Amino acid sequence: MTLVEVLFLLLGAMALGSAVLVAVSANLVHCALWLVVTLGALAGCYLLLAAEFVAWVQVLIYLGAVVVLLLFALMLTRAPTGAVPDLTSSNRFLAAFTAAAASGLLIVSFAAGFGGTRIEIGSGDIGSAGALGSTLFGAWVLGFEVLSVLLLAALIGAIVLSRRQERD
Amino acid sequence: MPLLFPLVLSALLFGIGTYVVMARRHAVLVLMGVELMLNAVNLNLVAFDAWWHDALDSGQVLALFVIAIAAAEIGLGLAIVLLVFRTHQHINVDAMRELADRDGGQRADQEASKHTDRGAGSSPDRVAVTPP
Amino acid sequence: MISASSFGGLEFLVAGPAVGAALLPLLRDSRRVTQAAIGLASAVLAVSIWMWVDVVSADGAYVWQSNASWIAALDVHWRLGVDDLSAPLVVLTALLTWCCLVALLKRAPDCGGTSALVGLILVIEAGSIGTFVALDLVLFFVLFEVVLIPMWFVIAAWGDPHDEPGRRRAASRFLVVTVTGSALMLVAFLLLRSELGTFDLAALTERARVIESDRQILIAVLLMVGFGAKIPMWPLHFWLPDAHSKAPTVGSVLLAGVLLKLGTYGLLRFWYDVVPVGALEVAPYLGALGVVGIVYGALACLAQPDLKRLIAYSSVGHMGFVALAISTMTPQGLAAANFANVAHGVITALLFFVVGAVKDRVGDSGFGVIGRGLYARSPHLAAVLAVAAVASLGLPGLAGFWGEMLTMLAAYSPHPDLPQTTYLVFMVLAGLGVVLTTVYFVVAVRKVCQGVPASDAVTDVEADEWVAWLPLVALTVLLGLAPMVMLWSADVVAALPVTP
Amino acid sequence: MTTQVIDWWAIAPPLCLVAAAITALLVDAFAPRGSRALPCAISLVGVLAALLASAALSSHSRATFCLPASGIEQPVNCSWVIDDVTLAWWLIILVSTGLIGMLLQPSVHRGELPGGELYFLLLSSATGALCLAAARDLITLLVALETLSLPSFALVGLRRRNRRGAEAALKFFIVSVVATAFTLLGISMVYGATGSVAAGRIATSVATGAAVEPVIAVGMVLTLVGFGFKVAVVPFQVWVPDTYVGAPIGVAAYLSVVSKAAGLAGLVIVLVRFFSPYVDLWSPMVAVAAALTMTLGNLAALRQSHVVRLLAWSSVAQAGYLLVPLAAGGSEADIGAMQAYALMYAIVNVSAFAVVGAVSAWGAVTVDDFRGLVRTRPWLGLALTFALLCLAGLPPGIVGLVAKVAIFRSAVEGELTWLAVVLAINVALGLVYYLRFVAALLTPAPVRAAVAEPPASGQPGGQREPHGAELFVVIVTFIAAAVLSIFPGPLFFVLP
Amino acid sequence: MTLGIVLLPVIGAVVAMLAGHRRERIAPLAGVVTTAASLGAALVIGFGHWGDAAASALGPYEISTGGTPILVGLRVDQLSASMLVLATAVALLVQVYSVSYLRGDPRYPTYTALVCLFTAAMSLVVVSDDLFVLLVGWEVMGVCSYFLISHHWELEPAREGAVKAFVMTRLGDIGFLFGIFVIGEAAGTYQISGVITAAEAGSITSGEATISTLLLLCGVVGKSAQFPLHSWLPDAMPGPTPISALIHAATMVAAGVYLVARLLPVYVLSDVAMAVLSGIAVITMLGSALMALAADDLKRVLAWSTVSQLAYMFAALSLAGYGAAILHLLSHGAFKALLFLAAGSVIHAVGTQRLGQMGGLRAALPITFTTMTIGFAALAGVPPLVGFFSKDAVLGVAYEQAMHGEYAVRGWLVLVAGLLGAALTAAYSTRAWLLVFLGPRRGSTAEPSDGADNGRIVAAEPHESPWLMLGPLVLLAIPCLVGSWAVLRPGFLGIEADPLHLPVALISLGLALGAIAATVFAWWQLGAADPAVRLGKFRQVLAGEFHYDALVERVILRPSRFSALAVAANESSIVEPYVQGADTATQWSARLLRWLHDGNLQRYVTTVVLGAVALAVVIGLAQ
Repeated sequence: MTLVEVLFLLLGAMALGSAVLVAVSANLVHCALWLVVTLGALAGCYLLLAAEFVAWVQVLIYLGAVVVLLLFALMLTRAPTGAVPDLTSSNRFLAAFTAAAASGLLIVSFAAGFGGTRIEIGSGDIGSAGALGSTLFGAWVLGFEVLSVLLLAALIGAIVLSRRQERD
Repeated sequence: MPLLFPLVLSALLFGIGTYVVMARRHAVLVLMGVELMLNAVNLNLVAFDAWWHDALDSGQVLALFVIAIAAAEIGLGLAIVLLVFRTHQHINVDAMRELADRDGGQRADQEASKHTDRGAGSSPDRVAVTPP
Repeated sequence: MISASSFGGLEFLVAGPAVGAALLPLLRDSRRVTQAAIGLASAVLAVSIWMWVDVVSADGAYVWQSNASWIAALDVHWRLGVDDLSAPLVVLTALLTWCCLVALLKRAPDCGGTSALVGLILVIEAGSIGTFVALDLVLFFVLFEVVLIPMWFVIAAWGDPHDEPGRRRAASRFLVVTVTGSALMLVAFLLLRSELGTFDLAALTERARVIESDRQILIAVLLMVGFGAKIPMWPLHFWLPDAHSKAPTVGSVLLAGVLLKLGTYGLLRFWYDVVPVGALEVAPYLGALGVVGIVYGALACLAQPDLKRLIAYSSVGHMGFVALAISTMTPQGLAAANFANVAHGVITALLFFVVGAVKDRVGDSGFGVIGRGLYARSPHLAAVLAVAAVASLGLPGLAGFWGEMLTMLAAYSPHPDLPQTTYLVFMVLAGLGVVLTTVYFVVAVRKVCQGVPASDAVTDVEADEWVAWLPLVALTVLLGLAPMVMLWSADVVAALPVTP
Repeated sequence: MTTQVIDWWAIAPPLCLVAAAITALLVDAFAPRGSRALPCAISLVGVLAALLASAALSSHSRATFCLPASGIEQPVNCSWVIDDVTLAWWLIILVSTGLIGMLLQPSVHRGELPGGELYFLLLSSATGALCLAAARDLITLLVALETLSLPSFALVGLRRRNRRGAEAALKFFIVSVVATAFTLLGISMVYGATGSVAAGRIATSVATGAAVEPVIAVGMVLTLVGFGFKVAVVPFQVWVPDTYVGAPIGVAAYLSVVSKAAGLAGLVIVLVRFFSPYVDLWSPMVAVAAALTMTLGNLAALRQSHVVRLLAWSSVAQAGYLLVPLAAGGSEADIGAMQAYALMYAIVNVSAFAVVGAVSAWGAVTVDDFRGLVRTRPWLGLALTFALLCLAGLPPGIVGLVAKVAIFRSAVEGELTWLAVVLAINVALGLVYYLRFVAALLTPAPVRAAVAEPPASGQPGGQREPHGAELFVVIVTFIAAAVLSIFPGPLFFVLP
Repeated sequence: MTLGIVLLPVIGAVVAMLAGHRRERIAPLAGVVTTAASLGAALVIGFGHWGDAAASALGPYEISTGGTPILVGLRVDQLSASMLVLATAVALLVQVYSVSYLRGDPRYPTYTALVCLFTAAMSLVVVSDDLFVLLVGWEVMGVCSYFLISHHWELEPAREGAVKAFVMTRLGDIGFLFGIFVIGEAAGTYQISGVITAAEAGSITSGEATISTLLLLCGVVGKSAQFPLHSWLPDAMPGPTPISALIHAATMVAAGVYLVARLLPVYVLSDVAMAVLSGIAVITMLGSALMALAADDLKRVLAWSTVSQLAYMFAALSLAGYGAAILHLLSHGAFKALLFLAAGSVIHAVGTQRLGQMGGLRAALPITFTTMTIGFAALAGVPPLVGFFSKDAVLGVAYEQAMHGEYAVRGWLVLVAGLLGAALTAAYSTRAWLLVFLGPRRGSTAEPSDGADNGRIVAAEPHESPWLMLGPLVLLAIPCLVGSWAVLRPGFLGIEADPLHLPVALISLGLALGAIAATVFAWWQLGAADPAVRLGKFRQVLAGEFHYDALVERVILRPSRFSALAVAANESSIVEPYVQGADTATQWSARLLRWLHDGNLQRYVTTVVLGAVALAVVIGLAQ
């Protein structure tokens, strides 16, 4: 077992543990914090998989922006800081079964598909920002342009929905 | 490193994400569940990109795009959640039944449409989330 | 004589009434609308008779053909043409529409405006004539469906004034069953298209032999069910009695005289020519259903308390005869079906006119309400009813007899590949059906016309009703005494593409 | 770093829309008070410009944003291709967006909806739809799908402080996001199995069997989930009734026409461009899905008396009909038939929603409230009757009938006779509730004044006459459907 | 000329129908004139044909029916000539008779028109050379009889009798139609002359001959009221008496005999058919004679007597006694018409048909008495009258066959039944004669009794009918007397039959006189009461006509009424499954859809996820 694999297993276990806690925790804020741990672990995994730029973007946007937004949302919806009894609805057994089915399906197909393959991460292809930037603006500039429209639309949408006072 | 490690991890994360989305009553937690599912997908993409040594890095580019889309979604999602909170005073996903199809929805629609025009504050202060 | 096809005779027959229906309501006053409509209907009748003369002299070939592309992408062409099979039906439609419009001249229907009803009748005429002369499968399907909404609307809005939900339900049931049938028919047409590559009927007949047999059986079954819903064949007939008893007089006449013929014409047109091998396999079942229809219709009439429903069930019986004739798959069967078709159209239209007149005068067509002794109270009305009843039960010397007799004759010697003994059984059962028909008509005449006259007076037949009914009575007697007018000449029969 | 040669003409239409969107937004923000019609005008100009641009493109098919041919991917793959199919989708999307833009103008005029933001969101969503139709690789497809969806979430919840609008928006948002997550998962699996996101390369690796066997199949199905959601195919149609009822009528029309058309375009691209070698795997699946969708849509609509919910279920049923040509194997002729039906459906559905929108502004909710509309408002009544008969596929609505014949034809020629029979039965099923609605429209109102009858007292925000823009949309769609009924040729211009 | 015979009455009918209501005189005039004209034409044709055996035909006109064509044509030979004369003569007399019998009846024009139409139909049957044209005439006769029987449709028995008559004949006619099919396909043509030549040429196999003749027999039995379908004729008596005379005595019921005679060459081919025919004849002969003995209504006695005499003709035909049958047919036509018309004038006088209310009318109705006595005498077979000779011809044929013909068994059977029948006939005719004219006057004529065909209240004292009614009686009496002279001359009307068979003649005369004596003695002994009392309890059975109607009711009518009600009931239940099916489907689907779309977002998401996973699993496995 190489060092990379050991590290990967460690980070994986951490991510899974915190994800399970997000699922079952009775305290809303704790859920948000456990989410942070999960995302951080995943950023580590990206690093191990030589996707350095993606890892930093993950840390920057997910940890920085998304989770903060979630916390703001909890604050704005006056969520209680203490434990909340009935956060999980009666639908949980069916939900558990479905989730198990979904992950089971994925695991079976991955196992059947990629049984013995291994990833050899050579030195040359570290996902550095420079390499990724060139391919991003070399081959995928169309996606980038449309993404810009998307972000602008989302921005305007968010503003118009959460506007408080009547403007006219 | 065997490719299966990240894939199994992503599969499990995706499973947990779907569980959270389906089982949790609070809208913000549901959004967290969605985030988990999207991160599982990102892990998948990065793993495959590493395995295929893709010259065009399509996997990582797509991962970036997914992160950006997730951010946009969360922004809009929370705006909608706030809108729901302002009109319903609660954001319990399974408690919103006004649009249900009650035998042709005659009765429900009449009183519901009259109701909306009188503005937000009128419905009883039914906050499912009782303070501790 | 300029050849009618050059100036688009058929286009006038189809488009004329439709355009009329659109423009006439602009005349505001309903009487003038009806009069204009009668003028138009007379023109259509004249042209259709002229067409029939051309057809008779053409000995079996298509006459007045015209062909223009309509939807290029779907390879659908505006192909019209008429031959011995469709000409009599076109003339029958034109005549019945004319009679209906004359009947509407004086007495407005009890609910709903007259000018709208006149417009709808013209649209029904356009649609049905179009269906009879269409030679393109999809055009046939489209025009077949053009008739449905107007008829649904006539029944739903102008029907029986006392029972509004009842007539709406009857109309909807009629429409749903017919649309399902026509949709199945469309599936059959498209199967043909995928097999033979064209929608043109004339081309289909030469290439009919190419389709292998199990595909032909599927097409034949789909056609049988599709048109069966319209004929109506026994299991799919449940909509007819309601539709007739709830429809206004004019609606019943058109429904019985024209719409039922669309179903039988379809079978006549598509079974023999297009899927002969498949039809041979399925023919005994069609024959069986036809015979069941005959006996079932007759028995149902025996116990009917309502005169109009009784006539409706008699239609089920008569159309059972036509179905049996078609199922014999011989030139004789085809000739019998064609004659029975037209004869039934004339006689039942007359019956519905008379019963409708009685219903308008007395308020309802139940035996109890009509009361007895119509001979005394309104002798002429009762006389016409008696003559029509006698014609309908197939008295030789009147139109009804030849259709049924030729059908039984054809059933006696069906197509060599068909099981002889079963068809003999069908023939005997059909004979039993004829006797039962005699019983229920004679009993009905006894209940209504004879007996000690009831107290309330019934006004006798008026002038405009005579004008509407006399052509039908004359036609019944003419077809009875001189059937050769409608029966095909020997060389037309020779031209029939029936497999020997 | 090799920069791609960009064919600006090819991306002109979406650019026009984006430009119009931004100008509409800015104009509304800075323009003087009271000029509420401006954003609508600008959006119309943008749509017309886009239409002209796409018309100019129709001469020959173009492809741009091509991936470099270097590296292992040999065949040149372009991720933006304009061909007949794309142009047909663009025509449907642009025409519908323009009409729906006008449809929304009355509620903007009444102050219920913010003008500038509304048109911005509408046009950006339409841009997403255009990109989706032209995309030929998974990344662009995904981003275009998201650009289509996100603004529509906002549009659904646009009515200020409306309980049911908020509820509809939340439901629509969460179910859509979950579906998109599944699509992403599918895309990742497809990428994992084939090593590429471009259409050509995926198709070759699938054809040569290089793709990793079970993963590619599961990936394909999961990718379809997002598009199936947009088209409202059977398992994913749960959101339709609630969202259509909660959203403003114009937005419901938008969802039922433009987003459904874009979803269909996505399905076609994924199934026909990416996975054409697996046709005998996915065509039975799509056939079963189509049969279930139309039957469920019709059965549900049978019991409805709420007008918008009835139209919602009717659009689900129509989605079932639209899938039939795809189930028949998605050949050129089948796609043409689907697009012809989609164009007819778009025109007729917009007409129906326009009339329903105009009348429900007076408070009419159920079918009974529409009694006697033909007498009180002849133009609206006749247009709605004609639209319903076209949807039912019955003769006065010959364009509906001819489109159905095309659908039947592709089913029968695709050896799917059982599907054709199911389609036949569904035509009859659908007929029942369309007929009930038409019957209500035609029969005079009963004793109590029907809501369709404009009550004397002013209903809040309800002036009795339909707004000029609405009337224009109704008349344009009615005439278009009537003309196409007589000459159905142009409906099929896309068919080779 | 032959076409004229058929068309003239039709013209009369049309004129009577249209102009009849306008002026009261026109209808009777039209009827009488046109019938007289057709009688004249018939006589002209008759004299032309009675001489030589050649037949004149009106060219066949072909109607193509896809299969074997129908050749419509008319053909007159000796047989049809004589039948024409009989039919038109009786029709003329009936028209004249009806002028006074139905004086003042509002529905006289329709009555005359129908009688004219009937005459046309009868002549069409007799002259047509095509089986289908014959069927047309055959059934138009049936319809005319239906309308005429229900002439007084206010009366219940008239309505019932009409329906019964029409349905029963129609039932027979269906068999007749099938018979035409079989024989037409076998002979290759529907032309009667063609069929006969084919039969003689032997191209029709005995099997086909048997089937076709038996089927044709159904029609004949129906029309001539023989054994299985006999009960409609007595029930047709409520119709006006002239109609009974014309239709139910002379012409329509005789059409059956004419047809069998015409197609005798085909019947001869099949022994089975001949045996069946003779069986039916024997049963009907004796059964109806017995029933006539016990009948209480004068017209029912005459009706049963007609059935019995027809059986005689069929018996002769069953032994290929063509001449004897035709001879008996003609003579029977004459004296039975006489008897019916005389009965009409008796009823006209006393206002009732029931024998129990008549008696002692000899003085009051002298002319009717004399003519009716001649009629009864002819019926009973008293020597000088024509009835004796024609019956004797039939018995002679039977005697020939019994002695040295090849159908010995059947010969003996017919001979014995014939002789017994002769005795019974003599008995019931004398009984009727005694009860009507001799003995004390029973019942008062004042109150209108039921069953009287015209239901009018008659004057207190019975008085002789007006001359318009008595004229035809006298005219008909002449052939009964003179006829015997004509019959004895060889080759009379081209019929060769030896009317005088001494041994058989003597036996039958003896039996007849014995029966007459017995009846008179019983009548005298019981003090002018009904001699049928002698029959004791057997009389009750006979009066009930062997309860044949009750049997038919239970075996045929009740099951068909039951099945009709069952069909009507299940008719509504046919609709139910469709409607129920639709409702349950929509209910079931509505419940499922409502559960699925109850607004709970979690359920929505679960549905989506489950749907996606299920699809993926299915496709994954399918691969």
